[in-house]
Amino acid sequence: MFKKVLIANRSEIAVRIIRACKEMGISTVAVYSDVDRDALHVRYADEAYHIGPPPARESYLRIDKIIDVAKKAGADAIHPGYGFLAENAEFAEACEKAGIVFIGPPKKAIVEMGSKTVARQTAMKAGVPVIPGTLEPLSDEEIFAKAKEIGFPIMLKAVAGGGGKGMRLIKSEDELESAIRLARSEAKGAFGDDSLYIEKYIENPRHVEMQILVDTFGNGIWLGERECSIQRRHQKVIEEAPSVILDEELRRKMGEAALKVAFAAGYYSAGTVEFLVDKDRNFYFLEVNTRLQVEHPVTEMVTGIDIVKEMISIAAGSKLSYTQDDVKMMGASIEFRVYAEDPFNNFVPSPGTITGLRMPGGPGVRVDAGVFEGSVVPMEYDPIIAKLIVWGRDRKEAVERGKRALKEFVVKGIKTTIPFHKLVLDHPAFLTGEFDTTFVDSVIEEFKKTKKKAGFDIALAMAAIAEEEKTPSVSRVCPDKGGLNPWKFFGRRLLMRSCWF
Amino acid sequence: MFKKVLIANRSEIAVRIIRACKEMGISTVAVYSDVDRDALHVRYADEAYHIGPPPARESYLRIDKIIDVAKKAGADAIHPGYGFLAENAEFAEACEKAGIVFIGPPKKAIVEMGSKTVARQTAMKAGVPVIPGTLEPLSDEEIFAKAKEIGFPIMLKAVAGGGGKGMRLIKSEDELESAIRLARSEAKGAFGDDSLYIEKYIENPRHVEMQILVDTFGNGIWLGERECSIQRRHQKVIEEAPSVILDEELRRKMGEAALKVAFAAGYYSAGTVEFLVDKDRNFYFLEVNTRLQVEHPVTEMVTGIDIVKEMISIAAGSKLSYTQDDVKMMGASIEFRVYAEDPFNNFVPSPGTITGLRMPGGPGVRVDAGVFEGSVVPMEYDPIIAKLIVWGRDRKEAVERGKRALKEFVVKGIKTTIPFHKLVLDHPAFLTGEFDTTFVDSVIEEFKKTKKKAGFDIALAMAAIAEEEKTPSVSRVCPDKGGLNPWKFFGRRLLMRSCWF
Amino acid sequence: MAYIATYEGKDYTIELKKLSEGIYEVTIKGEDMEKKLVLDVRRHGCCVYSVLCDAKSFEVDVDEREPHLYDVLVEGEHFEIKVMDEMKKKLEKLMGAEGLEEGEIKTSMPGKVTKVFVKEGDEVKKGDPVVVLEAMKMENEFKAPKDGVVKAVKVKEGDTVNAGAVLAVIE
Amino acid sequence: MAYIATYEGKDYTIELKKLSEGIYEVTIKGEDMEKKLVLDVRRHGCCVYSVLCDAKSFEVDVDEREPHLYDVLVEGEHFEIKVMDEMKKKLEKLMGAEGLEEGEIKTSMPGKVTKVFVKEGDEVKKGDPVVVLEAMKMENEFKAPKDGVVKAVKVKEGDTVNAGAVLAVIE
Repeated sequence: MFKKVLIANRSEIAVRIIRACKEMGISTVAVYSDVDRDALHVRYADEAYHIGPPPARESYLRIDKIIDVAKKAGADAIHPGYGFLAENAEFAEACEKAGIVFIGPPKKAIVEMGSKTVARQTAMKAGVPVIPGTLEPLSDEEIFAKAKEIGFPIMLKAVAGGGGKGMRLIKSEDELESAIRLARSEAKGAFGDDSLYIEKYIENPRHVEMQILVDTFGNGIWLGERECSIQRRHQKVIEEAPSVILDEELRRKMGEAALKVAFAAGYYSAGTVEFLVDKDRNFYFLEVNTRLQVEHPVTEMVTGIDIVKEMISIAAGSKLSYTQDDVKMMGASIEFRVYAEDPFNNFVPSPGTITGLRMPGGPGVRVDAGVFEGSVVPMEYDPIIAKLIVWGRDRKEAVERGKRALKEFVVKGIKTTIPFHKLVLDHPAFLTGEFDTTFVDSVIEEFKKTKKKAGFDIALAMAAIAEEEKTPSVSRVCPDKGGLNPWKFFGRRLLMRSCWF
Repeated sequence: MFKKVLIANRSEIAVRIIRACKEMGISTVAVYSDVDRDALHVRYADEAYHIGPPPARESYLRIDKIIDVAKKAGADAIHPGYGFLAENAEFAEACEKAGIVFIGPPKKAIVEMGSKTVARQTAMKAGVPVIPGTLEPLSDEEIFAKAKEIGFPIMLKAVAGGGGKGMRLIKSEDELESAIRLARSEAKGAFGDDSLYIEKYIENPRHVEMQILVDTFGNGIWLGERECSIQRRHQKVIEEAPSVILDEELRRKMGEAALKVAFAAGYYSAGTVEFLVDKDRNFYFLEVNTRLQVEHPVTEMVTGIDIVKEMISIAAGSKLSYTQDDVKMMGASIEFRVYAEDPFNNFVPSPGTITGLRMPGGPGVRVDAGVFEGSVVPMEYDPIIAKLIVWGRDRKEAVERGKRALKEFVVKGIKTTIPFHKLVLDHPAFLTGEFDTTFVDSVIEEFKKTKKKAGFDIALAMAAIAEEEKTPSVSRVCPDKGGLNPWKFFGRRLLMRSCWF
Repeated sequence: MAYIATYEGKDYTIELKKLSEGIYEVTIKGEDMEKKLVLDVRRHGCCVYSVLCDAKSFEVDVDEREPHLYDVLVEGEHFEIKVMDEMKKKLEKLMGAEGLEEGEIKTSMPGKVTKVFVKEGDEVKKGDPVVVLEAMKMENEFKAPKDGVVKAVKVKEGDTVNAGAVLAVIE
Repeated sequence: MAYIATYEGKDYTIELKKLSEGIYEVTIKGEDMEKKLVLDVRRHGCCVYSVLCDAKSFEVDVDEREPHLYDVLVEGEHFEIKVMDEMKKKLEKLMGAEGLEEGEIKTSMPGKVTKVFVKEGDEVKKGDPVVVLEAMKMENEFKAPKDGVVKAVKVKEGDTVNAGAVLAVIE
């Protein structure tokens, strides 16, 4: 096993990995930029090294500096976390060259799975279903032929496209000719390239991802699925396991398909294989995320398997310590991402100082936080400051526990997504699992309409009482400033706001 | 289901029960004594009522006042927690008379299981093994006859006894005559009563307790065992599940035996049946605890079953929501009781103000706390302020996680058992599970011998730096006292200790 | 003492009478409410209060964000309330409150200025991009609120600005 | 500045040199150690410090329990350290430190006095019970430390005492 691991990341995921290392008896090395000297991961690690100015490209993305620190500290491995260098093949290569183990998949798998085309071909070769269609540009004739082959409805897409431009849903052959003409012209105008390809149209698709663990001895297991249907700005905010639309049979099929892709790609480490599932519960391979995912804890909660520890063990050359038979999914888990964002103002970033912090506790509650009371959340990085993960015997209990825990969770000084999560859990559509991509907006809209909030009278009264408490008229209560005990003094200050002026 | 539940308790267990109620959509009513106006359970409950002065007999033990509050608040049930009125049959009766449901076993079962003699007889009638011997006074002749019947070694005990007085281990018949004479004389002298009884001597016994849940429809399940071998002053400090000495077969036998006793006693609700297990893994019924136990969370962690919620449901007349087949034990869990006590000074109480509090987080960690930063721990009640519960795939992982979490757990202003727990986890005897009742003392002794502590140089340096930071020589840094923002002001104070004088 | 509390544009008159240490009688009068409450108030650490009102228990966080402006969190519900004593309020009204200058482009988030599209004197149409701000990997584009002329540009590329800062003024 | 730190009866001379904001050069000299450290010290909230020393990271809690007496927690290890600057320390030595008066019966725990066995003038033998204190459902009996006469009884039944209080004096 490794003696010392460098964590090339920050915030909650760095803390998460440090905790895993501590429980494995491995020393930890943190790195930090100028604005992160006071970050929690620096405090938790056994060693910490400065690596540059705030912008990520000058610090957390500096491969050379990170490798230098690893060498200087004598780290025998590096865990990249997620984001930053996690899916950077160049970094994996630099580690290899420096004789340091990269805790993740082999370089080749990162490169190949990073390419949509290669990943798709790999899946097809492995016999795993992909969305019927092409990824390559097609001529008009080829489009006609292919469309008939895969069957309507189809999607016509611009090769250079993005953001829905040049994209068209075609329900039958007679719409096709004029659609091709219009789409080519639109694509030409938008991207200067009129190449088109087609894909089968999947109705009411659900994104479902499958967690896998594969070791270097050719052993692999799947750990069940996660569903991440609630997103804002195409970024996940709530994830859960299991998915409401899977049963044992489909889960096993998708798990086996995920492993087939991994083996075909020569993959090892932890990984996530993404699928689309249509309304008839056909599934199609989409892509492989060659890293630890933000939402890995929901899988840990339902399986009891510590994914980070297994990932480290695999990198150290150990065999998987579980077989597929050992993997039992129990209950349900939901993760709530706590972002430093204002959910009621279009989720704009809300960096700043956390002036107050109370975290939930009790049964079935896990908090992976990267901050403490007094932390400054810098504006330079991802807005995630913590994750609340709850477990319940079933989805209903997890939801009720989530409500309870979110009520206990208080972050002051900055805006967070906590109030948003509460609205989601109170929303009937979330409870039934029937929500789509417009869900976030509709939750916020509905909230804005229902003005009446409980506790308004108490809020008014307490604001007035706070104002009264600080008025100089009562300042006579603080004559004793000579005390030497800092806590006593501190406590007195807190209790007598009147002395603040 | 109940609409409103009164919790006739305080500290962590009151908070635990409030959390369960919140997750079930039940309103909660707290009660508090003079010194508990600022307690966490008052803040967490939906309603709170004052019930009297600090001494428990004038507040938390006042049946009349508590019933009055329940009526006034319109509570339809009362949960007694543990301690205080939890095993008080009179209280159960008062609830019944007032038309309020007592969340616990029926009054009759409390009375009967509260009597050692009746409990033993009930177990025997149910065909559950008890320690061979008597509980009734015996004549010399009867002692001889009984001793031969159950076989040596035996224990000779004073009926009026306690604290080991008048107790004698007899290994063979020829020791018996003089031993009886001496024991009678000792008992006479100590208690004014020379009655003796005998019991089979169990060598190297282990205390193992079995958690059960029984509903009012005659359905019962056992949830596996707990072992609580580490005690100080005959009070538990560390508990775990599963026990290292049980296997599937013995667990099932003991679980079934526990249920037999419960059914024979007409018991329902949550309960714990205690057994002695000898070195040949024979088990003997000891007693029934007719309440929720402090250590119930370790069972919750390995089974995923919320014992408090089930207990409430049973009281509300619901059927058990699990069958025995649903109960799967997974992994291992350890609970560390955080007492306000000084482990290095004979565990003397350490009430006072908690000036700093940081609680652990991350995977496999649960904290049930009854305090917050700034809490005053009163001297009037039990010293338990929090429980740290960890879960791991096996005992080893639970131990490593416990070490990690205990390191993150900081309580300042009062002494706690946290450093003691760390010593226990680092002790080789705990890891192998081979420890006896002298373990606590030996851990403390060993610690006192090994003076050399890591980080001493840092500690010296930081004490000096703290002293320097507060010296008036640098007080020029705090000219700006006119700020209006309390947090800013607060932050500034904290950062500039120099201004405190 | 009597205070005027303002919440979402509505004023409420709040009278406080301290009955004993920590016990307040509170009278609230407003267009849509009239209430008398007795509160038992305890402060726990910085700015968390345990409040009992007619035996109902509330956990309340009260933080003064700016002078007289309070963030109040009651059992997870957030309220932004401005409170002044009657005298001050009257005074403020007389002096005229400081409002948002018409045509000011303000940011509600802190960030780094990554692009400035205009300079003083430029003519702009409503909706034209004026400034781009970046924070936490998200870019926000600020647009001209109306047709007009750029009267002032208060930031330049590379600047870091706080929430509430004025970026530019269109006239 | 130079300080004298005392830990478990041993004195250490500590010299501090502030190299820049938050960076200290620390020289420690004692009977059993001689060390020079450079510390990068950051304070997080009340009395928690993040300390980097030669890239090693320490979480350190430093709380002043009484003037000059610090509870220091380094990564979970607890130290009780007394610190004074050299001048004060010398002064204190000259004046003679205030010690435990012989025959004083002191309590290390706060509690409620449930029993007082003696009154002023009583003769007691070493080991005789003097006072019983109760806290958290535990009773602690305080015994006479030596044969002698009760010079003073400082508490009566029902009193509540703090940690460190003198209960009685035997002469």
